[in-house]
Amino acid sequence: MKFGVVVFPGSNCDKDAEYAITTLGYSCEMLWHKDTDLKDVDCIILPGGFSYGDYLRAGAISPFAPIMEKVVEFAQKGGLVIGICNGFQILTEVGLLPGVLNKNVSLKFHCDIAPIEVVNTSLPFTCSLEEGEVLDIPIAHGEGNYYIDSEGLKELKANNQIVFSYHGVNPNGSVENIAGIVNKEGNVLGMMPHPERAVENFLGSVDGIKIFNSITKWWGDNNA
Amino acid sequence: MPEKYEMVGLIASEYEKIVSDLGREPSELELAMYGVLWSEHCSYKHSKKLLRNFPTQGERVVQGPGENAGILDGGDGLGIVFKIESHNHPSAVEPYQGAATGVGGIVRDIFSMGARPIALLNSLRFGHLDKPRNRFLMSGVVSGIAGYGNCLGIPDIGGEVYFDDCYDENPLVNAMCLGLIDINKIKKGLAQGKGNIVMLVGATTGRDGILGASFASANLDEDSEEKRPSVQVGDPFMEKLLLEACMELVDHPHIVGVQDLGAAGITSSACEMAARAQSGLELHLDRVHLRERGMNALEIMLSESQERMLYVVKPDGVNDVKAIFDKWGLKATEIGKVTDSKRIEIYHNGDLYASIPSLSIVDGVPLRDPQRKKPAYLEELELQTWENKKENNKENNKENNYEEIIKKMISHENIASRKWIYSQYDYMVQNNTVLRPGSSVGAVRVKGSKKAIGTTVDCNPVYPYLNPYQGGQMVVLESYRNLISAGFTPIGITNCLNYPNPEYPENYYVLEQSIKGIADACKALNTPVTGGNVSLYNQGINTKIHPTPVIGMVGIVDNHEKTITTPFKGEGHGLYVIGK
Amino acid sequence: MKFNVEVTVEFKKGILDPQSQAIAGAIVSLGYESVKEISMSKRFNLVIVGDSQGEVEKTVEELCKKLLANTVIENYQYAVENSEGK
Amino acid sequence: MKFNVEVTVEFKKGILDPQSQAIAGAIVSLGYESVKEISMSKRFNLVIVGDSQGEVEKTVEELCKKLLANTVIENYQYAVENSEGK
Ligand SMILES: Nc1ncnc2c1ncn2[C@@H]1O[C@H](COP(=O)(O)OP(=O)(O)O)[C@@H](O)[C@H]1O
Repeated sequence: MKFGVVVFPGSNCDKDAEYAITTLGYSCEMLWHKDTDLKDVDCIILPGGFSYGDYLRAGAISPFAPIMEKVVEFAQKGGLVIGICNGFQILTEVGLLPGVLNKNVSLKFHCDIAPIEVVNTSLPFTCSLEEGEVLDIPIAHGEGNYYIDSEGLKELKANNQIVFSYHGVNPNGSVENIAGIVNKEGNVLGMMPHPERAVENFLGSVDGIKIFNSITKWWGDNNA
Repeated sequence: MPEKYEMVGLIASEYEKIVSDLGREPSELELAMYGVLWSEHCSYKHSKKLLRNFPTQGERVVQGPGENAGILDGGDGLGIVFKIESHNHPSAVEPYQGAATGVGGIVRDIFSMGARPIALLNSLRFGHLDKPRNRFLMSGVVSGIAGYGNCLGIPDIGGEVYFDDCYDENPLVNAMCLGLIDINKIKKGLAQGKGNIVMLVGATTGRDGILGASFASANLDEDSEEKRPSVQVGDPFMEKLLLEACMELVDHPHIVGVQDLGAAGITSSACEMAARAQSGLELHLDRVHLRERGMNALEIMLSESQERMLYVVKPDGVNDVKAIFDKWGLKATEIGKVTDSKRIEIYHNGDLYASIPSLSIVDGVPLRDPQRKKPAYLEELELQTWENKKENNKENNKENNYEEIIKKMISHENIASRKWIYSQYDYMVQNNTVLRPGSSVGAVRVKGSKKAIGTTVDCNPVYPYLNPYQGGQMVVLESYRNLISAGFTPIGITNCLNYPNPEYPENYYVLEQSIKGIADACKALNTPVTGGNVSLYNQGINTKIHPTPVIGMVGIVDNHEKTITTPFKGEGHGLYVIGK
Repeated sequence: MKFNVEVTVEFKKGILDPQSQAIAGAIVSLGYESVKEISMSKRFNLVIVGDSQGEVEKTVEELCKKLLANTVIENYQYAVENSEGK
Repeated sequence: MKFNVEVTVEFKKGILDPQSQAIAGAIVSLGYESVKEISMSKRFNLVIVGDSQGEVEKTVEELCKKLLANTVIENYQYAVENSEGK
C-alpha cells in the first residue's frame, strides 16, 4: 500500500510522516501543493505544521492549493484521507469534516504526550484497536479546540463519528474532549494528536504504529 | 549640537581613523555604515582582545569563531553547526517580537552555513515575577520563542530561566540553535570571484529595525521607548520557506557564498562577505525589492528587515537560484557583483553613494582597552572570614522546620518546575528528541545512525558575580557535569557573554576575569570555543545585570539508548553523592 | 472604478471566543469595573476595481464565504463605497 | 450612562504585516485580480458605563495603551458614543 504526504508551504511534519511510514516499511510519495497528480497513492496524509503561516485562521488558506481539488475528489470517491493537526484544521476548512478548530482555551501552544481513548473501532484507521483502549500520542498545537454546535454534535454521535477523545485531561477545551473525528462515510479522519511521532521507543511512545498498522491491515483485507 | 560622528555612536578618534582610511571626509551614508559596523554589537571593539583568551582549536574543530556559526566534527562526516545569540534589548521593548526575531536570526545563522537546524535552546533572565511587568515580559518572550520556533518545525529541547532583581530593567533573551551538515558541503560567507553575482533573497526590505545594532550597543534608558521603531516584526512562515529553499541549494555547484542578514542588514553582510574574501562589491540599491516606496540609500543599507539572505552566485547559477526561490514563492534579486577593488561601492539610481575599503569597515575599528578596576564589593567579600560567614548563615538558618524549608524551596521561582515554559514549545517535531525539556540536558538522535547529540545552556549568575574568575570556570563545569551525567562526551562550547556597560572599569574587570575563567576551564576540559556572542551595555537607570556568561555546550554519544535520564527509576535504589 | 470595501468578521452569538474572553478577563483583573462588555472582531480593508457596485459586492460576498470568514462560527458584514464618486 | 465604544487597532505604517500579506497572496491565487489592496486590523466593541463622554474616553485611552494595542508596532483609534442619547 502506498501513502502520499501533501507538502504545503509551511508544512513541518511532512518529513516526520514520511519517516514514520517508511520506517514501518510502507512506501510513501510526497505530493507538492502546486501539483495535481496524486501519484496513485492509496491513502493521503495532510501533515502538521503551519501551512501558509496559519495566518487568518489555521488551515484557512490551504484549501485553495491546486492539489486540494484532487484530494477532495479522492475523498469523495471513498479514498482514505488523514489530516493530522494542521491537516485536521485544513479538512474542516475545506469542508470534508464538520466543525472547526478554535484557539486553545489557554490561548497558548501546548506540547505534551496525551493519553487518548479509542472510541470507534469500526474504521479503517482503528480496526485493529480495541474500544476504550488508551493510546499515548504526542500533541503540539495552539488551535486544537474542536467546536461544533449542539445539532452537529448530536449528529456526530448518532453516526459514531467521534474516533478519539482525550483521556483524563482536556488539553485545549474541545467539545466532549474530542481529539479526532471522521466524516459520515468513515474514510476521512482528522485528529489533533500526532501518531507519526509515536513510532520508536525513545520518542516516548510507539502507540502511533497501531494506527498505521490498522490502515494497512484494513487495506490488505479489502484489496487482496 | 553633537558632532555628526556622535550621532552615529562613534567617538572623535574613531572618526579620525575613518578619515584617514578613506583619505577624505566620509559621506553621510559612509558615516552611517561605519557607525553600525563599528558599534560594539558588530565590531566587538571592547571584547575582541579578551576573546583571544579562548581556546579555539582542537581535533574536532572544523570551523572556529569568525563565521556565521561554529562547526564541530561529530565523526563519520557529520558536522555539528551551532551558535548562541542574544536579543536582549529588543525583547525588553517588545518581548514577543524581540524574542521571535532572536530565534529567527540564530536559525538563519545555522542554515546559511548549509546545515539543517535540528534543535533550539534558550536561556532567559527576568526580574522577579511579583512585578507585573516581569510577568508580561516573560510571557511575551516565551510565546515569541514558541511562535517562531514552532512554526519553523525545529524542536526546542532545553533551556534555563532564572529570576533576579538585577534583570528588572534589562531582561536577557539568548537563543541557541544546532544544525547538522555533511562536512563536505559547508557554505561560507565569502564574496569571492570577480564578476560573480550578489543576490538578495527572501523578504522585502522595509523601514523596520533601522539602527538596531546601535540600539544594542547602548544602555537601556528612558529614550528606549522612543527607539521603539527599531523593533522588527518576524515572519516565521517566510523563514520556513527561506530555509527550505536554501536547503535545496546546498548541493548547487554555482553557489560561492551565503550569509544571513542580521544586525545592520545589507551593510554588515555585504561588507563582511567581501572582507573575508579580501574582495570588493558593487551594489545597486535601486534593484533591492522594497516593501515601501521612497526609501533612500541609507534606509535600504541599514534596514534590518528579517528573513533575508545574501547569496554570491556564479553567473551561470543565477537562473537556478531564481527558479528554486520561485518554487518556494520567494524573491531572489540580483543587486550587484563581486569586484577586485577591495572596496564596497554603493550605487543608487546610478549615483555613487559610498566607496569604502572593505577591510577598513570590517576590521579597522581601533580596539579599546578600557580601564580595569576590581569592584569594591569583591574586595569586601575577600575580607570576610570563614567565621563571620558561618555567623551569617546561622542568622539565616533559624528556621529548622525542614518540611517548610523544602516547600519554600520547591515553590521558589528559581527552582519550581519550568513546564509552564517548555510546554509551549514543540519539543518533539522532527522525531529525534531523545531527552526532552525537564531533563538536565536536551538531546536529539542523528537520523540514519544511533548517534545522539546532547546539549545544554547554563549560567548561574551568582557565581561569576561573587568570583568572576572562578565563577566563569564554574559555569563551564556545570554544563560539563550536565552532559557527562546524561552519558555524553562534551566536545565544545559556544557562549553568550551578557554584561553591563564595559566603559566602567569595574564592569570591565569582571568581564575580563570571567572570560579568563571560562577560557581556562575550556582548556582543561578540552571543550574549545567555536563561537559566540557578546552583549554588553545590559543595564538600566537603576540596575545593572550580574555578569551572565551563558555557556552552550555540545556533547555526543554513539548510541542514544545509552543516555541517562534524571528521574528516579524505582523504589529501593541507592542514592550516592559523587565527588567532593 | 475603484471601491473601498470594509469587511467585518466576528464570532457568531453564543459561540465561545477564547480570545475575547481572555481580554475580558484581563480587563477585570486590571480593575476596570465600568467595562460591561467586550467583543473582538477582524476588520479587512480592501480596494477593489469594478464596473459597478453590484459587481464588486458579488466579489466581496464570494471572498467572505470562501476565505475571510469561516461561516461555521463566524458572521460577516461589509460596506462597499465608490471611492471615486466622492 | 452607557456608551458604545469601537476601537480599531492596526499595524503602524512600515511595519511588516505578514498576515495581510499571506491573505493577499491567497486572494491572488484564487484569481481575484480586481482586488488591489487588502489589510487586516482588529476591532473591539465595548460597552462602558460612565458619567461623561470624557471619563469614558479616558478609560478607553488607558485600555488601548495597556491592553488592546501594542503601541510599539500598532496604532489605535476609537469612537465613543452615548448609547442612551439616541
Ligand atoms: N527557557 C527554557 N526553555 C526550554 N526549556 C527550559 C527553559 N527553562 C528551563 N527549561 C527546562 O526545564 C528544566 C529545568 O530547568 P532548570 O530549573 O533551569 O534546571 P537545570 O538545573 O537543569 O538547569 C530543564 O530541563 C530545562 O531544559
